[in-house]
Amino acid sequence: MTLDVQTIRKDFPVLSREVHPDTRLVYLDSAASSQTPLPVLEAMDHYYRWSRSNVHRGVYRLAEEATDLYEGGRTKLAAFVDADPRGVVFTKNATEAINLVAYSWVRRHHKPGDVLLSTLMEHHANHVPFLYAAKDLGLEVRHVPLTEDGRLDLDAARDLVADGRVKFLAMVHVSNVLGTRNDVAAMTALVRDANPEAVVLVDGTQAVPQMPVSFRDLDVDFYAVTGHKMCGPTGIGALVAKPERLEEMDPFLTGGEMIRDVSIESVTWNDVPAKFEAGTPMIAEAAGLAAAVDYLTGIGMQAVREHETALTQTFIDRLSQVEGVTVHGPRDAELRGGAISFAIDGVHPHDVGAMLDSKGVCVRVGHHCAKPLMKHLGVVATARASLYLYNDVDDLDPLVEGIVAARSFFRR
Amino acid sequence: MTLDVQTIRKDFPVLSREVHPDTRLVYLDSAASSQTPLPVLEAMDHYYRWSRSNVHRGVYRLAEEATDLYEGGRTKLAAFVDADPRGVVFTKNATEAINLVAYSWVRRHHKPGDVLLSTLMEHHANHVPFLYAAKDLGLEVRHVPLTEDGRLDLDAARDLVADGRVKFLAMVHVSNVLGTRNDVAAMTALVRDANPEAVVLVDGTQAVPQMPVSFRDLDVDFYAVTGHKMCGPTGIGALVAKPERLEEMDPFLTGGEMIRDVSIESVTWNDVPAKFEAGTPMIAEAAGLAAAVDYLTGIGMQAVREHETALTQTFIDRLSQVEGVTVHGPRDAELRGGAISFAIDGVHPHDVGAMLDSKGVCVRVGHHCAKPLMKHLGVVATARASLYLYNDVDDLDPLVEGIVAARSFFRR
Amino acid sequence: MSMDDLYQEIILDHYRKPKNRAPALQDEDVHVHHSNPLCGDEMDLRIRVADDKVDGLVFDGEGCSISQASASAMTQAVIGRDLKDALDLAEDFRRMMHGDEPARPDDLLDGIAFQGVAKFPVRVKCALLGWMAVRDAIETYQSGANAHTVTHDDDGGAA
Amino acid sequence: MSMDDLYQEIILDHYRKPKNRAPALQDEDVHVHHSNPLCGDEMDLRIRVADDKVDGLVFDGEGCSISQASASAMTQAVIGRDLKDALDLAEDFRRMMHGDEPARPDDLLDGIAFQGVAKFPVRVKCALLGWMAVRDAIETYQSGANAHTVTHDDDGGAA
Ligand SMILES: Cc1ncc(COP(=O)(O)O)c(C=O)c1O
Ligand SMILES: Cc1ncc(COP(=O)(O)O)c(C=O)c1O
Repeated sequence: MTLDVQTIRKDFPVLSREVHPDTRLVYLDSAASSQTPLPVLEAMDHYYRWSRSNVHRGVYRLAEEATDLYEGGRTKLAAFVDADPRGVVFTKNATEAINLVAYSWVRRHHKPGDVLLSTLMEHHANHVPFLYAAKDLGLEVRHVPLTEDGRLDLDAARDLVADGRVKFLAMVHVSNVLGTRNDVAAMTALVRDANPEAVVLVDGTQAVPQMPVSFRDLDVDFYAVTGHKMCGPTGIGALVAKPERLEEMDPFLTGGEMIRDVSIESVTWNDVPAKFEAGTPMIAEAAGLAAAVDYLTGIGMQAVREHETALTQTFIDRLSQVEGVTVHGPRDAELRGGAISFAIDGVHPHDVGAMLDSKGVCVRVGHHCAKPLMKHLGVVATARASLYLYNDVDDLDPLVEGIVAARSFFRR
Repeated sequence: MTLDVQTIRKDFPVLSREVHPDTRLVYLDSAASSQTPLPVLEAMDHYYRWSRSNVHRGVYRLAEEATDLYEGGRTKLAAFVDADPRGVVFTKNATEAINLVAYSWVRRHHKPGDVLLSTLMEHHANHVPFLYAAKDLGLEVRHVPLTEDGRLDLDAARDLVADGRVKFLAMVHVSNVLGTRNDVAAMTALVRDANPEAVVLVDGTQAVPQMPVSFRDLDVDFYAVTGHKMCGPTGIGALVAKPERLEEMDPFLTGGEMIRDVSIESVTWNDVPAKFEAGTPMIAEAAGLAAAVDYLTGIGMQAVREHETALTQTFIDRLSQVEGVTVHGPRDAELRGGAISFAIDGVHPHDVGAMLDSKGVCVRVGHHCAKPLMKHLGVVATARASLYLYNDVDDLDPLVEGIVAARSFFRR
Repeated sequence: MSMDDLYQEIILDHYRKPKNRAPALQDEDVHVHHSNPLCGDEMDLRIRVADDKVDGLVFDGEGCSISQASASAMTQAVIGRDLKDALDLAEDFRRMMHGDEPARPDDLLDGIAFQGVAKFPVRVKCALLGWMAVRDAIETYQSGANAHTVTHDDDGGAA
Repeated sequence: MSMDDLYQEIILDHYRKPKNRAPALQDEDVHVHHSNPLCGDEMDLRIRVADDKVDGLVFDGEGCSISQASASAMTQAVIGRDLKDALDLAEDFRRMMHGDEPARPDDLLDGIAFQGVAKFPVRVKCALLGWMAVRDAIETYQSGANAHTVTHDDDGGAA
């Protein structure tokens, strides 16, 4: 299965934009945010033009249509990640999904003496909420270190859980910096062997856009997703959870839509997942996300995965040959997703980014919201090229040319 | 100043839809969610088609454009409500804005013995978060009762604050059920007279779409706003605050974008308002909200207010004459916004809604997320017609016809 | 929403002249109170059991035409049935409200007139209220209790 | 982003051959350490004051070409000035970075070459790093202290 990238690109108008005269735009920043295909824009536009209204309990047609679009988005996303729709809570982004877990699970269930386990390759979204909770509650946080080539050090992890005090694990499925695809099953087994009650949250932000994901097979408690990296709109994400787990939990955000009954003294909560969705939800965004799921399903996630793996390998191999370039993370594309961080000897990532931009190449430079990982790598920042279904080998030359130019321009 | 409603309607495609054959759509549910004018859709579409990327710290052009759109949204909204942009925190809706205050202010500042003051006309969004916090923390919540005609009973309020223990006031600016415009200055003065340190949150969800609002003049600490009721998109709202107040507060949601520095042990927060915006924000939505603000500013909020006041008066006067109809809330449109709740003797609101829908008239029926108020009114639900800038007197006849039909159809 | 699809003549008849609507039932075995706070519907349902059959059944309450009519039709379909059989019929009605073809259309009597309500998602729970109350009343009886109060906003999946 | 707008020849010269870049300063009065964690820039700046004038000034650190070149140009513009005058000049530079016309273009010396950076919002804080560090060093001196560490991701408005 190979993707017909030329055809796919037609669905993404910005790829035909010439930011600089006569320079093709090469978008290599999908790990920050993917482009959005036309069918997604049309789905949102259609809602706004023809079915605009609020959801739930409206007795008129527009409100029924809006409700169907919104709940349809939930059903579609659930099917896409192979989960029960009752466990899909819409949030504004993955960060809110993780905070929901930090507030409604961690802060309400853990006590001093409990240990939270995390890893050294987490995005701040999957690190800071637990650090913050740990400070407030007096919990301990431990971090799984990394191997030379940027994978989780499972032997070290085994030592970290040995005392049986680890009650909660937060780990990333695919790293946004190193690209590493983590072995969730191995980590989960290891943590649950030491403590069968341990609860597991996986940050699937970078995984869901890039490969088939089955929440059921992963058999974890929580899984965080974001729309804007998977061809969907901004402003929507989701916490995917085991419904039983949600049922045990107190709510997080409270207000309209999430209550069953309320008086001035007391309140009873609605059923899950509504219990966790307070206020007017992201209606257009859910319609857009549904269209994004349809779009990706139409192409086929297995095909996306294969395309990316092959392309990532080509990029890594070629970049590694450029003088002065060091690629971080695993070398074997099978072990990773499409985010490729690299350093150029003697040139600051900011300067690399500026040079690449002048050649129409969009990459991200900085710490990628993963400061602890930067520290581990011994760098202050990296440049990162990240690939998606609209990228192809023709995007490699402009990248390499830009890197070579940056090196000759900036090297002292 | 009168609005040219016929011209305005052209900006709202759905108003030309015939949900039922040969029946004009009459949208009277703007208090639940307003329609969205074309310039707002175009602004979002433009972002998605041509500047799609993540905000902040991108060194390439698209990322700069996205950042400008997002931060431009903040500046525009700040100007629209006459506030300092440093005090404008984007949220997904008004409910999240209020929860931010409940978590980062109330839960972190108040102790048993402290009293939270609220009113009997609050939307659940401005009631449940404080009830929930109060239960967890052992705080007392008091509620300002209402007068016969649905206004805050200020004499009773004075008694409620007399012991000086009221530390926090949460009140709605314009009621989504009764339509009542509350006198924020009077309530604030009363509370601060009893306790100069009292902190005030006003729920401006229904006020901002309908009348000129100056946060500076209101001189309150917090003000909650939502985009989807003010011609803007779904998925965005804002907490407007005094920046000093935000500076005193710990963050709420944590993760990327909101930190200054972080290690595996510790974290320092970013400056306000970034400190309160974790994760990838609602970028397209901010661009859309900016366009909504431009749209409303172009028409003029004073003109909107005058149009609505006149129209509301016409509706109330006529509805009150229909046999069996009782209008809730103040009779004088000067004292209110454009939400008109009414009861039809002997007919359940659900049945009213169904009959109206069959005539193309969209109203909301139910408790409008204000159960304590329903209880106070002695009803289980009401039907509510709510007006906005695309409504006009020609929308009154279909409403009245539907009500008369419902009465003859359903009355036993 | 077409008024005719939703408000069939049979439904309106039950609404205007409800059957077995009463505030009390002699020798009642179980009384349940169900409310749907989101619609503001309230229902009191009383049942008397004899020989493991529904011997007496009345409802009372407030609600929209659909909820009142459906409860009325329900009482006619259920009175005289075995408890187990009545539970089965209630389940059949519930599934019909979710779009399935009813397995026992004849036994539902006038209840079948509510099939069209399945197309109006917001009204489904109105039509279900009486049926879910009777299900709960029977189960309460079977559990040996004599009263139960349920607050719900759902499709009968929870109690 | 046009490379030429951003990386003027003067800037590149300062980047390739920085002035007053050194890890130590004899008889230093104040040492400040500024870092911008979001860019990963780190800067050590040392100052010696004599007669209320900037008598010696060196910087050292890591960062992109803009931050390093701007610090280099800054040292040349500031050495020898009255403390108050230097603060004023730093403020002039800061305002230039926010799009204002500089009031003292000549006094900024090569610093004027950074005017174009104002068009690149993400790079503004790079250009400001050295200037904000010297401002802080002077204020630290005036307050009677001899060292200060600042972590920022802003435009010099906060410390
Ligand atoms: C008075 C009032 N407050 C708060 C809200 C909640 O707004 P949102 O649903 O956008 O969070 C609403 C809208 O339903 C409202 O009418
Ligand atoms: C690995 C990872 N986790 C979490 C996030 C946060 O996602 P969002 O910004 O959509 O909340 C990101 C995106 O930046 C990410 O790459």
